[in-house]
Amino acid sequence: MVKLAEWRGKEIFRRYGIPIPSGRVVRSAAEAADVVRTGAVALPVVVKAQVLAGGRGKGGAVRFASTPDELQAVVSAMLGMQFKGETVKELLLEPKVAVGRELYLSIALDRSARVPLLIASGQGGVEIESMADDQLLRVPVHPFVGLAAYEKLRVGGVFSLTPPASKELGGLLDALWQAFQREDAELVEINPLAVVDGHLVALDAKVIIEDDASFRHPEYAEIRDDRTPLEEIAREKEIAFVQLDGDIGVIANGAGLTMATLDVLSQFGGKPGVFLDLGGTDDPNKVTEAFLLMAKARPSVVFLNIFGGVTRCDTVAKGLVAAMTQVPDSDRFPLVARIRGNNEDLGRQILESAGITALSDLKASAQAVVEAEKQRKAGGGS
Amino acid sequence: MVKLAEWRGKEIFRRYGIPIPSGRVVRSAAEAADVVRTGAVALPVVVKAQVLAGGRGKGGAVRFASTPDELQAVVSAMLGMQFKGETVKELLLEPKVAVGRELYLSIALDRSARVPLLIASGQGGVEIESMADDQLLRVPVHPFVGLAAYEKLRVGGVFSLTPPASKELGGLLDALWQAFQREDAELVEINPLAVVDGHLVALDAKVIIEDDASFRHPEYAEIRDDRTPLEEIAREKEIAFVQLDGDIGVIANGAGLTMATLDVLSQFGGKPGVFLDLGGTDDPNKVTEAFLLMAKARPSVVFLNIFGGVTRCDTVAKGLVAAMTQVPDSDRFPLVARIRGNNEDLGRQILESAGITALSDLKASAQAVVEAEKQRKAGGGS
Amino acid sequence: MTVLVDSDTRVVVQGITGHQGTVHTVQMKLFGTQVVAGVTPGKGGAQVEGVPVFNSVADAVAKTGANVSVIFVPAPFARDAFVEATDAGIRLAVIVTEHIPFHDMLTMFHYGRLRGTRIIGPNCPGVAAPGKAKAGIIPNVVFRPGRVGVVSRSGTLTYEIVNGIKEVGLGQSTCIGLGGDPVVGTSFVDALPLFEQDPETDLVVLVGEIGGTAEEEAAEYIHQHFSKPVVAYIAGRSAPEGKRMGHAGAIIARGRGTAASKRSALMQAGATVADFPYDVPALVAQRLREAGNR
Amino acid sequence: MTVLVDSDTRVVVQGITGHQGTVHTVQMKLFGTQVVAGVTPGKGGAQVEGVPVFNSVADAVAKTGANVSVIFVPAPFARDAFVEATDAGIRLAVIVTEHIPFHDMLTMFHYGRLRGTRIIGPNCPGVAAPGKAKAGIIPNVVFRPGRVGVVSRSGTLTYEIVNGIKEVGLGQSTCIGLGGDPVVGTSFVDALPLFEQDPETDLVVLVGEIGGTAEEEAAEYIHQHFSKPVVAYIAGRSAPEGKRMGHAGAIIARGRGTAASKRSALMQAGATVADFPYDVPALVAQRLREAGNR
Repeated sequence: MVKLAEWRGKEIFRRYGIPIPSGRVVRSAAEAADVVRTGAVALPVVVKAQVLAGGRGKGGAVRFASTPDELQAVVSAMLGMQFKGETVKELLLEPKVAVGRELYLSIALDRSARVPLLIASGQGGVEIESMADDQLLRVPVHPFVGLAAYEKLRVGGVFSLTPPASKELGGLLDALWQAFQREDAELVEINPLAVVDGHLVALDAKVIIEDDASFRHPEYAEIRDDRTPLEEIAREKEIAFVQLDGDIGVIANGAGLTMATLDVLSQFGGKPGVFLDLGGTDDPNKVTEAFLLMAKARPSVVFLNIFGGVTRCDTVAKGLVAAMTQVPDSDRFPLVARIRGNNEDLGRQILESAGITALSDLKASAQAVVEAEKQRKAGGGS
Repeated sequence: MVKLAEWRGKEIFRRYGIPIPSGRVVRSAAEAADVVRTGAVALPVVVKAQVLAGGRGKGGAVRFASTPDELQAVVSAMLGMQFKGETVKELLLEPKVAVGRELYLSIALDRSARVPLLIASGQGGVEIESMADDQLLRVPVHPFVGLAAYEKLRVGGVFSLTPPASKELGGLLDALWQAFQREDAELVEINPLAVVDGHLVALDAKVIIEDDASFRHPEYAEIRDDRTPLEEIAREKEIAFVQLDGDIGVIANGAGLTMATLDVLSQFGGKPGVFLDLGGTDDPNKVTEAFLLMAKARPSVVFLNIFGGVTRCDTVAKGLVAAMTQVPDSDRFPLVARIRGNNEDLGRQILESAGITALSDLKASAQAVVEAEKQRKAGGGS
Repeated sequence: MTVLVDSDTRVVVQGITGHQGTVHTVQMKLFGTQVVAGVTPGKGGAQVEGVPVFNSVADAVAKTGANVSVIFVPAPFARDAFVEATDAGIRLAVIVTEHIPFHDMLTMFHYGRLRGTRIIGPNCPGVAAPGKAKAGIIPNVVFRPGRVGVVSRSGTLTYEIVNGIKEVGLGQSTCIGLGGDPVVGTSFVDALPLFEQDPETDLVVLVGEIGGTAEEEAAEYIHQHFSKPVVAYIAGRSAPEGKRMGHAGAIIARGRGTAASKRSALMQAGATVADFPYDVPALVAQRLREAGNR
Repeated sequence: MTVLVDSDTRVVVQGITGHQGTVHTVQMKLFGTQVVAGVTPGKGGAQVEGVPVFNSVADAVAKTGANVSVIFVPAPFARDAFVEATDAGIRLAVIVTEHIPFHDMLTMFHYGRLRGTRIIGPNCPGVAAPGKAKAGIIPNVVFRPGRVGVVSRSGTLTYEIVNGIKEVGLGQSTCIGLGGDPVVGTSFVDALPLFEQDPETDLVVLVGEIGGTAEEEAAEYIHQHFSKPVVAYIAGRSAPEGKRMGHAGAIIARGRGTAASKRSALMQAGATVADFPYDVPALVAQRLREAGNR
């Protein structure tokens, strides 16, 4: 999932022929001054922080400037500011326009119907989550035929546009559909799609590209603004990495087993922190990698829950013991391991000989993990 | 059906990324001299008459020139020459290349399977009609998925290429498929697809665009080199116009009825000349238009065979009588009319009052037409 | 259900406010068809010849229970009109519109297959079951209820032959005009099984023409699976090779698809092949007598 | 046929020469499956673990009568591999490959629908019927023949639960791992009718997870059409809202697709819903006792 900053989304829109304001991205006050002085963007301007979180308007991440001095003040205040955990590094400057109406338009996947779903609303400008269901038109779009004329008419119906905007809608819808399909997007969203001087203009752009399609889209590979260094390492090794609020580290293989492990831990009062999902694999090398990655996240205690399918448990156990020796003493943590599958008894023996708690029952393992954390905390651990 | 001249087909190929020789079209000896002098195309060159008929190589419509003088001679000889009924007005000059192998590749519609069919052969350079069936690989291409990898491998199998050509094939096949689909082509054919210096090059291009898709492709509307003026008028009025060897003009509505009419005429010794098919309509205005168009083709006798569905026969008859008065005396011809359907008795009465032979039986009508032609010829008509 | 349409057929006419749409709405009603709705976007609420007009097929289906669509909309919009009908749950679409690009028809055909919607046409006369219903444009005057099935690639030639059947005192069970475009939704081999299963059909008249191999495939099917007598006529015996005989796209290529190959295939499959269209009715009567159906 | 695979199943492995392909070919054979062919373009003529390798699926089908494909080819080539299998007449394709773009899966799913090929997966464990055949990668050790059907969106969690069923002395009729990707070829509502009709299945264990609405739809189906007892477990009760819990794409959106909504829907449909995975086997035994099946 590659969430694109607004300006990158708008650049895609522009390529597909969706009208956008003629803006510029700046990364310093000097750049901003240049943009206005050269007339690339004329005052008054709107200054939009290029962060991925929503609610920028209310949160002070969208501001206005009417004079060069005002602009300097606004840009200086915004660059470097924190917004919902993101640091503002880029600002998009666009001419301030008189917005007539604000509409909503997006295309995303409908998993149940297995077709893309276009969503339109005549009441745009607010987040879709806050819109009432009866204000949303849902139009399934079959991937083999694209948007049919009658579907465009339905969108036209909820937008109730007048010319020239009404004439522009069909082309804009086709362009949005093409962008969704050809860019391998998970989401293309225009909110608001505004009527400005009678014409349709995409005032915002939210585009999410599917990670799995990166072999077709190397151009998105470098856009990873929203990842921590550990997340980046995990991604390269194809390990799902999620940071939660607690301190217990969880390593498991498979999304379902990982979630079930968290469920059981929570049941016994454990608070998961980082968790790593290796996917469906039980490849010993990947177990080792996950283990070393986990060490870097400095958990208080680690629960390793692997269901071995292909690999034998003793092989996984040996890899784990070897990995344990690579963790520096300062990063050491208590480990509870549960490895099920072929040769699981032998695997447990190997782990226990190395001083690792090895169990086979999930419930008992979870209890042991929670107990180990309590002891560590009681012992004044980090 | 818009048959494109080779150079236009190659221009499409170039746009889709299919490699072609870097040639120039010339319409005079002076232009040809310029092309060589400026180095746009280097000597020695191949000079190809831009006619639509096949068999140019054997028919002297493809020649070579190694010096500027030779080029002048060749161009002067070729411009204005007749080739299978076409006048040569344009020549394509291309650098002469050392052709390694000649392959065949095309995509056209398979009507029965209702999918496009890609045809490939390792033995190109001759017309496909003369290739043995077992030398042709037929690959159905589903319009919803395009060319799948395994289908490309099958083509690669019959081509047996070596690098770099083998690496280029996949992209070339995709490009040809896209050209076929996006240009609304009836046929895209590369014959020969040659291996030149190890690379694939389309040495010829045969592209036929579908008439019915002209609403999507206004760019092809002006390319009508292969139509006579009468055919052009017919096309505008949506009347199918075909010129055969005989003298009898036939007007009918519907392809099947038109063919059946010719079958019956032939049975009684009649030789159809021009025939006009109005399509499924019995619109009196269109009957009148066809009648006036037929008059311009100067037939010896005309057989009008209309099956009236929607319109009443008396309405058609009145229109016909009115049209008759618009034909100049010099262009007059005997007419046998058969109009079936609603009010056919009344229709026949109207025609007969105007001196037109009107019958209802197809066999008897055909006999009457053949008889009328005999009489006209016996009477020393044109 | 007879074949495709019957007295439960409830027709929606897409493009009802156009000239053709209106004319044939009247004709279908005169035939006795339940034409329950028309569709023309933007003209919802109007009436055409007593038929309510809706803005969308979905509305028409919801309000009137329409189950068969007859499409008259212009070629550039036909593809989307068919998609609309399919998405609205219509399972039989008769497409009268001519000049639809075959690339569009490929999409329509396969989308129809995927969603379970049968297409008759395009550029076709449609379907009629005398005494029951008509979805299309075949002239009402040529019909008379009876037990002869007719399936044809031609338009007016079909009217001619159907009329001839009436004139010798016989009648038709169902007549299907498939259309002669390069890509048709229903071909002979798709239509013949419907007649095979239809208890109201004793014999089938097959009207073909040169070009393509649909008649050869029909002959193969008849030979292997069809139990009822067949009388056939193939138009275009005198057509010169390589000439395009009409916009329907009848091109002869590579010696296949000639009148001779079609006639011979059908004869070998046991069909009676007429030399001329006016011979068909008598041959039908003869085969029916032989089969003891008359 | 039990559900999807049985002793007539003849497996072709697409991508057999890759590491995963080879490993699981061995495992499928150890399970007792007839693995009759492998396909890797350019490696035709080779053998992998005694299985002949072909250059194309069409060759494999022609030479070995393969009727089920298990696809291990890398994601960028998976779409075309599936199209190839479909075009070669394969009617069940188990796609193990992970990371297939969902846009590709949309094409594959609808192309499969059009041509009549069912997909299990992608990114899935596949199908296994103990004592009969396995098309996929579920570890052999967890199985024992029996009368409990299992259908799941998870991988290893399924192994865990299937293993648990074995450990309480019960066995499985068929186990289907559907995969948890955004677009799956077969979802719960597609799989449940197979178990309903299967005389060898007495009870179904449904293993779901948060995200999407597949479990809610399954509950609806169970309520209306499913007559056998159902024991369900939904993973992710403790997952915080808005966090992506794995590459499978389990995102909670708009209050739908939560563990609570899924659990409550299933309970209302009459399913027994386990709080934790280790509770499932006992609940299965209990429902079977109640139903008099054991």
